[in-house]
Amino acid sequence: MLPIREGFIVAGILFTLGVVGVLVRRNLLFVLMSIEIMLNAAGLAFVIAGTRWGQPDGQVMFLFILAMAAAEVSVGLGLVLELYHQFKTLDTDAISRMKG
Amino acid sequence: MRARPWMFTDFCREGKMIAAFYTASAVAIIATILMLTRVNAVHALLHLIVSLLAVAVILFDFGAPFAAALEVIIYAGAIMVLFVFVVMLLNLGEAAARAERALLKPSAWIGPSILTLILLAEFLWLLGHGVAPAVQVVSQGPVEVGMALFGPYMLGVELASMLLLAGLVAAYHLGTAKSPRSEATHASHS
Amino acid sequence: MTGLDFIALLPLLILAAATVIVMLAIAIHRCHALSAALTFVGLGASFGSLWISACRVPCKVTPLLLIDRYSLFYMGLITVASLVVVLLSYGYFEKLDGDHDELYILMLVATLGSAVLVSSNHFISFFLGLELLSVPLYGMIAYTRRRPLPLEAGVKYLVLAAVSATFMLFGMALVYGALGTMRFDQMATQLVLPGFDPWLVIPGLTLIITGFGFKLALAPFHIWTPDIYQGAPAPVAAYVATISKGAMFALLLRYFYQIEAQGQAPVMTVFAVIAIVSMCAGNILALLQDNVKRILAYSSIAHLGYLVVAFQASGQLAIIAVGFYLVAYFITMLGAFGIVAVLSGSAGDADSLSDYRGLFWRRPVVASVFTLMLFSLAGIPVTAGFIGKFYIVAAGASVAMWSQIIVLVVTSAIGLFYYLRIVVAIFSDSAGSADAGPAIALPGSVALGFLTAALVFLGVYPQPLLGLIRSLPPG
Amino acid sequence: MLGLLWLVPAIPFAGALWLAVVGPRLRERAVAVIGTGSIAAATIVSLLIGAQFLSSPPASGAYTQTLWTWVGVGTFQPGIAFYLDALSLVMVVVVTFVSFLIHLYSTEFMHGDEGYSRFFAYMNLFVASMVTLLLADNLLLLYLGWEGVGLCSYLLIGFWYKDTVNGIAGQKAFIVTRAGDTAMAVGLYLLFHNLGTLRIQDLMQAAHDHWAVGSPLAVAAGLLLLGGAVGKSAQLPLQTWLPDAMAGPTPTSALIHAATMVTAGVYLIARTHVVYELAPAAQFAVAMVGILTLLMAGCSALTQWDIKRVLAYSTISQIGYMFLALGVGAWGAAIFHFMTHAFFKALLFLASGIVIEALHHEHNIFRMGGLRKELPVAFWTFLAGGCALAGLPLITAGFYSKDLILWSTANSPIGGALLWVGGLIGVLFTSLYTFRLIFLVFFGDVKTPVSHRPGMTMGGPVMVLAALAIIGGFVKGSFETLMTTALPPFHEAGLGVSELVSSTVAGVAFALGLVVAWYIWVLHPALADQAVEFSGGRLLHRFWFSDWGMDWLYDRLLVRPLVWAATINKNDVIDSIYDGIAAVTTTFYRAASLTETGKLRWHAAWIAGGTVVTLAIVMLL
Amino acid sequence: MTLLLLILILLIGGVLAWAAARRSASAARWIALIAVLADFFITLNLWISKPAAGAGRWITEADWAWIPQIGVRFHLAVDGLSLLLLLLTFFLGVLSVLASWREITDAVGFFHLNLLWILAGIAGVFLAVDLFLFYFAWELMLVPMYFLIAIWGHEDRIYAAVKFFIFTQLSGLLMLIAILALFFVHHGATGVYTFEYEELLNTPMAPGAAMWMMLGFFIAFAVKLPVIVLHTWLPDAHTEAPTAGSVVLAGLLLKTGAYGMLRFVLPLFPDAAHAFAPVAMALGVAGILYGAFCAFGQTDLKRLVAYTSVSHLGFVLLGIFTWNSLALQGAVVTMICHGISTGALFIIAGAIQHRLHTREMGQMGGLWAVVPRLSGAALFFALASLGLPGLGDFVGEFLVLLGAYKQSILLSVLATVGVLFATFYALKLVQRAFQGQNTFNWSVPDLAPHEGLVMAVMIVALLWLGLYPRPVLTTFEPVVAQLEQLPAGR
Repeated sequence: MLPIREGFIVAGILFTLGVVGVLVRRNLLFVLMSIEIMLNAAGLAFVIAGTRWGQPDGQVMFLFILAMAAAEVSVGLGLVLELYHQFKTLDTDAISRMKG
Repeated sequence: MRARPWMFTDFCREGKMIAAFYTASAVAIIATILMLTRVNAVHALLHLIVSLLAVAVILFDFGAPFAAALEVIIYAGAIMVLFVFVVMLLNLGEAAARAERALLKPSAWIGPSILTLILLAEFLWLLGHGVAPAVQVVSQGPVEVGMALFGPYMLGVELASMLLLAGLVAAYHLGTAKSPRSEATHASHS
Repeated sequence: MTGLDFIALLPLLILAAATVIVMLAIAIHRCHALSAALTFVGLGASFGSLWISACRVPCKVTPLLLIDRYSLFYMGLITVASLVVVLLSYGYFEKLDGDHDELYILMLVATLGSAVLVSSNHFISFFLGLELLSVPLYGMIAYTRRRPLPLEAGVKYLVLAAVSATFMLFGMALVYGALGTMRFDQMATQLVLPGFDPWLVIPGLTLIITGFGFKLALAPFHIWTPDIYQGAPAPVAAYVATISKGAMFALLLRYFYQIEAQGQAPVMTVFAVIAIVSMCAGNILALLQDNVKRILAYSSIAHLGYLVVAFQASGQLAIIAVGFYLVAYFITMLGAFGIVAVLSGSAGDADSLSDYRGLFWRRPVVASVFTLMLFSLAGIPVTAGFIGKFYIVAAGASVAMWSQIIVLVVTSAIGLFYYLRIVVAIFSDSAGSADAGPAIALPGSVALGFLTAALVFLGVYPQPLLGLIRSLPPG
Repeated sequence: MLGLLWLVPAIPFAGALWLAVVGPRLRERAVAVIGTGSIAAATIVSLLIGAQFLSSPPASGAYTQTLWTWVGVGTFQPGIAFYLDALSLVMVVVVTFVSFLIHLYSTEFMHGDEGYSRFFAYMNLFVASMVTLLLADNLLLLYLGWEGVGLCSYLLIGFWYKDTVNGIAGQKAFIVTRAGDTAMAVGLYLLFHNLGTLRIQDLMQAAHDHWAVGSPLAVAAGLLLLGGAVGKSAQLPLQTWLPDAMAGPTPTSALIHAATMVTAGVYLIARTHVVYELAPAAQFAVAMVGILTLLMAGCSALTQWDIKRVLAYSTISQIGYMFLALGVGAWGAAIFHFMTHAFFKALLFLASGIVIEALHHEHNIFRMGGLRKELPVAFWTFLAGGCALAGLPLITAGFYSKDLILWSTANSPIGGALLWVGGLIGVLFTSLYTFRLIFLVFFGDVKTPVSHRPGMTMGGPVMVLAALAIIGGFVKGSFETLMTTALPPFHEAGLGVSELVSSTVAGVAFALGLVVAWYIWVLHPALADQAVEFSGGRLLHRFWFSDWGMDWLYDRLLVRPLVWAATINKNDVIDSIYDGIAAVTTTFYRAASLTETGKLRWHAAWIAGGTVVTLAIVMLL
Repeated sequence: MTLLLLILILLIGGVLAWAAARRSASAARWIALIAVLADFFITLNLWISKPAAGAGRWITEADWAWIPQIGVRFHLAVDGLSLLLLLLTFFLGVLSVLASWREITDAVGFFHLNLLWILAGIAGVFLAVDLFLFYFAWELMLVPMYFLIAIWGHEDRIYAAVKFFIFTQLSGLLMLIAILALFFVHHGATGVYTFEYEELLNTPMAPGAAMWMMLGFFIAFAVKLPVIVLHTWLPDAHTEAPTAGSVVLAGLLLKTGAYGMLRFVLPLFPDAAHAFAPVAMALGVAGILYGAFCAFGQTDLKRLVAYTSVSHLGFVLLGIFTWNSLALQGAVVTMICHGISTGALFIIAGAIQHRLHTREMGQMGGLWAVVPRLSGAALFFALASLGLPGLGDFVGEFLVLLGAYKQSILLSVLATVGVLFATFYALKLVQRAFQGQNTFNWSVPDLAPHEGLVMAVMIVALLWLGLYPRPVLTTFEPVVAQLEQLPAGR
C-alpha cells in the first residue's frame, strides 16, 4: 500500500527547498536551478495524484511540465548569456536599476 | 485494463517498494539541500542531477515507470546537460566561486528560511488533517500514458509543440551573440 | 476530433498557421513591414473566423477546451487588442534598428496562448495556455536586449513567472489529488457531493489563486509590476497590461463560476483581502511617482483591484460589469501605453513626466487623446471608464459589499490625484521647447484613432456592447 | 391731492438717482438747483397734503396709498404702501422743511468741494429714505427706510473718505446702528409669527385683541423694538457712535444727527405705542433708558472741547427726554419736543457751521471767543437756539416742549417724583453746558481772527430756524389736539403737580444753570481748570469726556478680540484638516514605496509571503 | 426639444469658438457671446410664455431611451426651480463672457470652449431628471471648470484646481453609491430597473437605509454648496480662477448644490431629511457665522468675496431645511441674488486685478478718486451682499429668517447676528480697497464701456429683484407647494 500522504509531503518538502533556493541565492544560475527543483516537485505531486486515482492524466501533466521546463530553461539560459555578456556578473541584485 | 504478462515491476510490489520510496526521498531531499548550499556551480549541478535521479526512483515506486524514464532522459539528461554546457561556456572558475561565497553570507539565510519554514508548516498542517486513502498502486506504464496522450489530450501535445517553438524563437533571439544587422546599435545608450 | 470541432477551433488554428507563415517569411526574407503585415492579416483572419465558429457553439472540443459565446467574445477582444499592439509595435520598432521580426512570432504565440486560456475547461489546457502566454512574453519583454532595462525586466519576469507557475501547478496537483479530475465541469459535481471532505481542495485553490494573483498583478503579488512595465518596450508593456491580464481574468471568472466558488467562504475572504489591499496599494504607490510607465503600472494594479470587487458580486450583473470593465480597461491601457509608445524615440521611451510638460501646446491631438485616456482611468463621464466604474459600483451595491465599495471610492479619489498630476504636466505652459518630436507613424495614429473613437462611443452609447455581453451565458 | 403722497419719497429718490448717475458731469450750480429743488418740491407737496389733511381730514383719520405688493409668499403680503395720519404728517412736514433749509445752507457750505454732486445725491437719498420710513404702512417698508437712513448716515459720515478716521467713524456708526437693527429684525419675526401680519395698523389691532396686558410676548416685542430704536437714536447702550459721527460735514450733522434720523427711534416707539401700552415693563424700560441717557449725556457734554461734540451729546440728552416722555405715556409731548428740538438743534448746528467756516475749520471752543461782534448773525441765532435748548421760560419753544414732558413725567402713573427730579437735574445740566458753550465761543476776547463771513444762503435758513425756535412753542395747544387723532391722550394721575409749579421749577433750574455758567466761564475762567486739578476731578473729567468709558469698554470687549481672532484664523483652521489628510497619504506613499526595492529576491519573497498569508487565512477561517 | 437645443447650442458653440480662434480671437468671443445670448433668450421666452405649469410637475420635457438595459433614459425636464436657475445660468454666462473680453489673451478659443462646456454641464445638471443623466452631467461639469482654473488661473492655480476636482469627485462618488443603493432598493420593492426620478420618488425603504442614502446625496451637495466643514476648496478655487471662472463658480456651481438638495434630497427621502433637518439647519447657521468670520479676516480681495459665498449659502441651506414656504422661497431668491451680487463682486475684483495686478487690499486704498465708477459699483454690490433692504439679497435673507423663526428661534436669531457680521466684511472691503489715502498713487483707467454695461445690467437686476421679486416667487410657487405636501413637510 502506497503512502499517498507521505508522497505529497516529500513533494512539498522539495517544493519548499526550491522556494528557499530562489529566495536566498543571488546568482541567476542557482535561481534557475531552484526553479527546476520546484517544477520537478510539482511534477512529482501530479504523478502521485494521478497514481492515487489510477489515471494516466498525472503523467500526461508531468510530460507537459517537462516541456514547459525545457522551454523556460532555454530562454532562461539565453538571458543568462546575454546578462553575463552585458553586466559581466550574474548577481541579480547588482543588475537591478529600477526602484521606487 | 486487459491482462498483460508478468513483469519485473510486480516483483517490487511487496514491502520492499515502500522502503525504496523512503530511501529515495531521503536521498532526494539531502541532495537538494546540498545543491542549495554549494558555492561552485558545477558541484551544485551534480547534486541536482542526483536529486533528479532520486525523484525518478520515487516516480518508479509510484507506478509511473514511463514518467521515471522521461525524468531520467529529459530532465536529468537534456536539461541538466544544457545547464552544464552554459556553465562551461561562461567558464565560471575559482574567482566566481570566491565571489559567490562573498554573496552567500549566513545572515542571508535567516529571513527566507523562516518564511519557508512557515510555508512548510502550513503545508504539513493542511496535509495532515484530512483522510488520506491508502490505495493499491496500479502502475500506469507507457501504454496507458501513450493512449491518454494521443487520445483525449491530442490537442495538448500540439500546444506543447507550439510552446517549444516559442521557447526556441525566444532563446534564438536572446542567445545569438551578434545579430547580423544590429552591430551599429551597441549597448551604449541605456 | 470531428469536423465540427475543427470549425469551432478555427480561430486557434488560424493563429497557429499565421505563426508558421510568419516564421517561414522571416526565413525567406527578413523584412519588418512584411512580417508585421502578415501578423496583422493573420490576426484579422482569426478575428473574422470567430463569426464562423460562432454558429457552431457551444461545443466541447476534446476535454481540454470549451468553445462557447463567452470564450469567443474574449477571443475577439484579445485578437483586436493584439491587432492594436501590432500597429503600435510596428511604429515603435520602426524607429529602432536591429531585427524585429521575431517579435511578431512571439506575439502570435502569446495570443494563441491567451485564446487557449480563455476557452480552457481543463487544468492541462489552463497550464499550457498560461505557459504559451508566458514563455513568449519572456522573449518579448527582453526584446530590445541591447538596453539594460529590458534585460533586467525580462530576467525578473521569467523568474517570478516560473515561481508563480510552479505554485499554481502545485495547487493544481493538490486539487487533482483531492478531486480525481482535472475538468472544471466535473470538479463542480465533485465539490457538491454530500459528505465531501475538502481535504486538499481549499489549499489547492489558494495556491492557484497565487498563480492568478501574480499574473493579474494583484496586491500581495504585485511588486514586480512597475519594474517590468518600466523595463519592457512600451507596446510589450501594453500587451502585458491588457491581454495577459484580460485572458487570465476571463479564465478566473469562468473557472470560479463553474465550481461555484462563491460557496466557499474562505476563498471569498481571500479575494476580499486581495481586492482591498490591491486597491489601496495600487493608488497609494502611484501618488508621487514621476515615471509615467510606473504610474500606469500602479493604476493597472488598482484597476484589477476594482475588477476583483465586481468579481466577488455573484450573478448576472457581475458578468456584465467584469465584461464591460475589461473592454474599457483594455481600450484605456492600450491607449495610454500607445501614447507612450508613439512619443518614444530611438533614444529611449518617453516615460519621465518631464517629457510630457506642455505637451498640449506642442501636439494638441496627442495630448487630448492622452488626457481622455487618463480621464477614462479616473472614471470621468463621456469615457467608457465612467460606465465601467458605474457598473463596478452597481455590481458591488447589488450584493451590499459596502466596505469594499467605500474603499473603492476613497482610493479612486486618491487615484484622481496622480492622474491629475499628469494632466497638469500636459497642460502646463512648457518653456518653449517647440520641437514636435518624432512624427507619428501612420499605424500608430490609426491605432490611437480607433481607440479614442471606441472610448468615446462606449462612453456615450454603451448599449450595443452591453447587449452583447448580456447574451453570454455565464461560464 | 392726497393721491400725490407717493411723490414725497419719489422726488428725492429720483433726484438722488439723477445726481448719482449724471451728477459728476454737471456744474456745481446745476447740482445745487437739482439737489435743493427736489427737496423743495417734496416740501411743497407735503405742505399741500398737510393743508388738505388738516382742512378736511379723511374719515378714519388716516389715508393709505398702496403702489404694489412687494413680497408675496402665502400669508406674508407686505406691500409698497404709504400710511398718512397726524403723527406721520407732522413728522414728514418737519423733516422735509428742515431738510430743505439745510440743503439751501449746504449749497454754499459745500462750495468748492470735489464731491459736491455726490454729497447732494447722498442727502437726497437720505431724505427719500427718511420719508419712506415715516410714511411706511408696514414694518418691512419701515425697515427698508430704517436701513436706508443708516446707510446714508454711513456714507455721509465717511464723505471725506481721504481721511481714514472719517471712514472708520462711518463704519462704527453703521455697525452700531445695524446691531440695533438686528434686535428690531428679530422683533419683526416675533410680531409676524405671533400676529400673522406686518401691516402696522392690523398689527396694532391684532396685538390689542390677542395679547393681554403684560403678556411676555408683548414685553419681548417691546424690548426688541426698543433695541432697534436705541441703536438708531443713539440711546444708552448704543450711543457711542453719535459723537464720532461728527466727523461728517456739518449740514449732515445738522440734518441726520440732530433733526431727523436720530428721532426715528422715537417715531417707531410712538407708532407702535399699542405694544408698549400692553407691556408696561417695556414702557418703563423706555423711560429708564431715557432718564439715564439724558443725565449721562448731560455730564459728558460738560467736558467736551469740540463744539460739534458738545451739540452731539446735547442731542443724545434731548432725545433722552423724548424717550422719557414716551416711557411715561406722554406720546404727544414726545413728538412736540421732537418738532421743537428739530428746529433749535438744526439751528445750533448750522450756526456752529458758520462759526467753524468763519474760523477756517477750527473746532476747539477754547480757541474761539469774542465772536459776538464779529459774527452777529451767528451770535444772535446761536443765542436763540441756545435759549430754546436750555428752555428760557415763556419765550422759547424748547421751554414749552420740555416743560410739557416734565409735567407729564410728574403726573403720569408710570413716572413719579424720581423721574421728575432727574428731568430737572437734566434741565440744569442742559442750561449749564449750553451757556458754557455760548460764553466760551461768543464772549471773552477774540483768539482766532474771523476770515469768512457767511453769505445769504447760509444766513437765511439760520434766521428762519431761529424764528421757528422762538414761535414754535406757541402752537402747543392746537398741536396736542392734532396728536390725539393718531396717538392716545395722556392720562393724568399720581403726584398732581400743577403745570405752573413744574414750569416755575424748570425756570429756576434754567436760571441757576445760566448764573453758574456765567460765573465760571466769564468771571473766573481759571476756576474750571482748577476744578479739574484735584485728583477726583481729573479722573471724573476723563471718565465723562470718554462718554462714561463705554467706548473704551466696547472696543476692549468686542472689537479687539474679534479682529485679533479673525487675523489669527486668516487661512482657515478647517483647511488644516485636509492638509493633514494629504500629509498622512504622503507618508503612506513613502512607506509603500519602500517595498519597491527592485530586487528580484524581494519580489519572490512577496510572492511566497503572499501565499503564506492566503494559506493562513484559509486555514484559520 | 428646446431643452436639448439649449445644451447643443452651447456644446457646438464651444467647438466653433475653438475653431474660430485660429483666425481671430475676437471671433471666438463673439461666437461664445452669441451662443449664450441665444440660450438666454430661449429660456426667457420659455419663462415669459410659461405654459400652464399646473399641467403636472414639469413645464416642458424631452425624453429618449438611452441605455434601456438598466432603465436609463435621456430625460430632460424643466419646472419652476430649474427654469429660474437656468435663467441665472445664462444671464451670468453672458456676463462672464463679457467680463473676460479683455482679460483672456492666450488660447482664447480653448478658453471659450471650456466656458461654454461648463455652462452646458450646468444646464445639463439643472435639466436632467434621470438620476444617471444627472450624475453624468454632475461629473461632466467638473472637467472644463478644472481646465479653466488650471490653465488660466493665477499663482498657485494647480493646487486649487486639483483640490476642487478631488473634493467634488469624491463626494460625487458617494452620491453614486447612494443612487445605486436607491436603484437596487427600488428594484427590490417594485422589481423594475429604472433611474426615472418620478418613479423613484416614493420608493418604500427602511428608515436606516433611507438615512444612509440621504446622507450620500447630502454630502455630495454639501461639498458643492459649501457647508461649513466641506467648504475649504471654495476660497482657493475662487481666488485662483480667472474672472469668468470665479463668476461661474460662485454664481452657478454653488447653486447646483442647493438645487440638488431641493430636487433630490428632500423629495426622495422626506422622512430621513426631516429627521436630519435640525442638524442641517445648525450647519447652515454655523456656515453663516464662520463664513462671515473668515471673510472678515482676509486681506486678499477675491478670497474675502469667496468666503462671503460660504456665508450667503449658509442662508440657503438654512432656508431649504426649514422646509416651509417662506424659507423655501427665501432660499431661491437668495440663490439668485447671491449669484448676481457675488458674480458682480468677482467681476469687479477681476477688473481691479486686471488693472493693479494685485488682489491684496493692503496695497489698494484711495481708489475712489482714481476709478469713481468702478468704486461706486463696488460699493453698491458690497451693500447688496450685506443685505441692504431694497436690494435682492435682503428679500431672500429676510424670508429665510422669517421662515426659520417658525422652526427655531435660537437659530433664526443667530443667523440674524450673521447678517450683522456681513456688515463687518462688506464695510472692510469698501474701506480698505476704495477709501483712505491713495498711498500707492495708482492711476488706472476707469470702467470700459462693456464693463460699465455689465455693471449697469446687474445693478438694475438687483434693484428689480429687491423691489419687485414677485415674478420669481410666483414661478417657484408650484414647486414649493409640492415640497410642502411631502409627509414630513409642515
